[in-house]
Amino acid sequence: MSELLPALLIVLPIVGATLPLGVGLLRENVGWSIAALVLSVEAGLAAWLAAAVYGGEGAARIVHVLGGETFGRRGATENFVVGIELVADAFSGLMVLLVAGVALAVLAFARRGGPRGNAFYSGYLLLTGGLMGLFLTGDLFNLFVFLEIVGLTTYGLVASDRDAESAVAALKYLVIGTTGASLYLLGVGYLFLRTGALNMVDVSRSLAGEPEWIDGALYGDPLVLAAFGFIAVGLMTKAAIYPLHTWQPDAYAAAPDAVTVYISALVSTGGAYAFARVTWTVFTSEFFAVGQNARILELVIVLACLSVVLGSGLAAMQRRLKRLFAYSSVSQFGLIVIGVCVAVHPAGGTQATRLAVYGVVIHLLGHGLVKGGLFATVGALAHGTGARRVREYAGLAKRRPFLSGSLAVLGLAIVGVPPTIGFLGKWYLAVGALNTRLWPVIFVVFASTLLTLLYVARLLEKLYFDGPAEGAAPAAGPEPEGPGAPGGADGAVITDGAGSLSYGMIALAVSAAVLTVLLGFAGSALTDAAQPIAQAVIEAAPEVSAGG
Amino acid sequence: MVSAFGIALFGFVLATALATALLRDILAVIIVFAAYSLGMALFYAFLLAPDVAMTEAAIGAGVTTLLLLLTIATTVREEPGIAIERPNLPALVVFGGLLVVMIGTVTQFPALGSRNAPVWSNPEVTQYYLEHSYKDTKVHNAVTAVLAGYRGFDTFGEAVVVFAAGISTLVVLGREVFTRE
Amino acid sequence: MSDRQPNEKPVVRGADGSESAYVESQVIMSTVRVIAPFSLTYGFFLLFHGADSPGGSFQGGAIIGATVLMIAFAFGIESTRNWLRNRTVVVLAAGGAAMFALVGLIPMAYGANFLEHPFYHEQFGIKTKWGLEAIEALGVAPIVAGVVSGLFFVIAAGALPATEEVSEDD
Amino acid sequence: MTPAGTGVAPVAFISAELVTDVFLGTATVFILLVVAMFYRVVKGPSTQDRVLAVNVLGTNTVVVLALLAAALGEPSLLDIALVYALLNFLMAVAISKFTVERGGVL
Repeated sequence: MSELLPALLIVLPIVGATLPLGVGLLRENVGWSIAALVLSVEAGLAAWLAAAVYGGEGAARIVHVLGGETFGRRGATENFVVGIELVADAFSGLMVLLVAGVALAVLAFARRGGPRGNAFYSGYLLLTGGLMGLFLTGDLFNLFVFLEIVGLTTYGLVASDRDAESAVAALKYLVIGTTGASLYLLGVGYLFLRTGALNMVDVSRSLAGEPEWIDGALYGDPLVLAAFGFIAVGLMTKAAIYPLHTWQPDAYAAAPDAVTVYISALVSTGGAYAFARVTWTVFTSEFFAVGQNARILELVIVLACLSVVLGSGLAAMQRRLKRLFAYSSVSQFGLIVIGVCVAVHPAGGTQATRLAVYGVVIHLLGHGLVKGGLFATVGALAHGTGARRVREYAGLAKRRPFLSGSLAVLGLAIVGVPPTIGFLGKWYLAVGALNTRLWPVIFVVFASTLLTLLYVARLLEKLYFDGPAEGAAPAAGPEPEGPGAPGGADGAVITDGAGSLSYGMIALAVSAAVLTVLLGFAGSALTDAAQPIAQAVIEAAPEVSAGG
Repeated sequence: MVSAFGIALFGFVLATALATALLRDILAVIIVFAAYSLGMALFYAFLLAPDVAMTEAAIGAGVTTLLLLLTIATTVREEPGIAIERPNLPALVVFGGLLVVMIGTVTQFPALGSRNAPVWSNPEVTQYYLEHSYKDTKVHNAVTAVLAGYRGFDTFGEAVVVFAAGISTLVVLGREVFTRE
Repeated sequence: MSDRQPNEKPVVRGADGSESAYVESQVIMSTVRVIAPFSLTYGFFLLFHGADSPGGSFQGGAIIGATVLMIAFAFGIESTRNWLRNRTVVVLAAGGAAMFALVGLIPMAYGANFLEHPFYHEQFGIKTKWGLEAIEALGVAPIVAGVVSGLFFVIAAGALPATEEVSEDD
Repeated sequence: MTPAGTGVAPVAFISAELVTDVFLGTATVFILLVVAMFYRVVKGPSTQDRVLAVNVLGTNTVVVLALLAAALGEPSLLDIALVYALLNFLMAVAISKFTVERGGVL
């Protein structure tokens, strides 16, 4: 029965997405209720899938062969897959849980704060279905299809405020994101040209030269090298790595608050996951051990390091909260990409790989949670008080103790202060890099932590130790609805609560903070969950199979 | 003769692509882009991919042109001061880099129509389709058998992409068009 | 290409003259009246004949959508919208997506896999071929036709001003 | 390339290759005409010039497709020609309405 779950997880939100429009012919504003219903079921299914994956000894690899015997995998497993497979393993199982949880939680925010309308919730459900597909597919081309679904719906949702700023941001995202997806497709095309296969495991086996109709490993083939280059650039665009990050701050800052929470937690995570998946599962560490191939990896690491440093540096210079945390995402995804590369770098031993994989998995999960929570808190504070800039946060702690508290906790998690999940991820990444003896990387991680501490501390100082300065009172009232609205008009009256702050928003922010700390204590459980992935990367096995 | 035709066609496609990139007047660009689509459809037909050619003809030349025209009709269009876009330096650098990579790798491609190309010769995917698609589906067009059968989920995804494009447009334009009748 | 600028062409602006700009043209109207039935038929031909010759639901759906566009160009968008009610477009697009998923989901209800067409043969004696035809004709084609014509109507109608919907009612 | 299915029964002294070559050669000449016509599309100067030029391009494409179908022995390419003929008309209507009505396509 659990073999059916991967397909159901993808199809259910997509079917759900047709409902708000269809039922919308009869009634208005049914979108939220339909989305809540569908996503509750979805969360249940995701939990079931996770239980099936992690329930037994080690981690199970649940495969759903689309089209069944005839159109999917025929006969013994040594044969290639003729159709498409969905795979839920230790890696995707965790991610699916994250998607389902965040999608459901953000609805609590969107009830009051989000854009309304049936079309919006159709897009929201489509995005969820697309992300599920992105994390569950085991096919390179299918991954592209889901990248497209995720991309298209995200462009739409970013512009759902329909002010000029968000339209421009969405357009920029559209152009850059589509270019990235096209480059990825080009890379997949090259791989297909060389191997004649699209299934990730089959491509990986072909690259290793396993099938008898391919003579020898293809690791030195110029087409395969170019394919990795295209795929890496394409997916790094999606994950917003310097210098391909330019779409991200605009998109995060201009999108409606609920959408920012959602896309900051999941969309770039999808890009980073795809990069890790392709690097680890399709190319494997053996590809990088051949000849000078590790140089490509080092080039990517250099870009990622730049991303880490410049991301935190630019974040420290921002005045608007949403922009600040958007740049911080650039830096965090830089860390994740570093981890992905370190894990397969030939200079590292088994231990380095293991630690780096733990770091990537935990940081992907943790960043999704923390960044989503941060944007939820910032959004809730903006809805409650109208404050969107750092200076408007002066003394807010007294008026909004819960939200300020969760902002503090989540901010410290971004810095990497124990005992939060942010600390765990960063710790494993740093120790992994240490084991590979990539000293510049250690320095970069350290520098970025200091920069992050700088802006988080500044924020907390404003929040807790600054009284509301005269003349710099937060702009309040219904006026600063759009992010582009001029804030901080002198002598504006503080009307506490612009009326749109809901208990759902506060609950979301606080529970994200609590979960961040709780998971910080669950280090061993998380590394256990990530253990099969690390094992597969170490063995350069294309399949993440039961823990061994 | 085959190569003469191919070269002439390639020249045409290249000219249209350059004109699309460089012309400044949007209306002219849309018309030139339609011509580019014509050329691409011919190319696909020439490479014996009639399904792709037909899609390019229907979507690229027909529907896209109309939707683009409609879009500039409902928005403000500025009069360009210059006829030809002046390309900017970073874009040229990126373009040049991509061009070098593409030309460098294209020389590594298997020859056109080569029977040894893995895409064709792979006995467990392409050859499998050719052998089994009729037996499995009783459909004569192997392309349809692959699209709707073996890789039906991709087709599902692509159909959802089209649907998502529609939804996104509704969201962006803020239309609940369909609730008011 | 010379630097002489082709600037003598008529200034074309569209911001103000939106929906009222429609001008009846007898030539176009009567030509479309003749051609539209043929192109519609041809769209359906492609759609149903895709299993045996190039073409298929995607192309067929696009031609059907293009026929609607053709009619709209000739007879004016407002009157076409009234004739082809909004409901039709939604039912086509959303219904197509739902039908596609449904064809895939029915085998799953019996424990088979998603889109496992041979299941229909084993369980109900329906040939595998009809499963393929079903997702093409009931799924892809309506989505494409619906979205193409829907996009046309939505873009023609333009964006609503941003203030109208971000009201604070709940 | 065999001209099977072209419907052209080769006379004894005309080889199949020659027939293919003649069709392809003619198609090549048409492509060169298309390139020449494309100058008008780019140059304009008026939109009417462009509309007319792109319409000629479309018609030429239909001819080339038909010639290709004969040369390559793929009658299915005629279907594409049919699609093209239809959409070419639509495109011409759309662009000319756009021009005549000063931006109001509606």
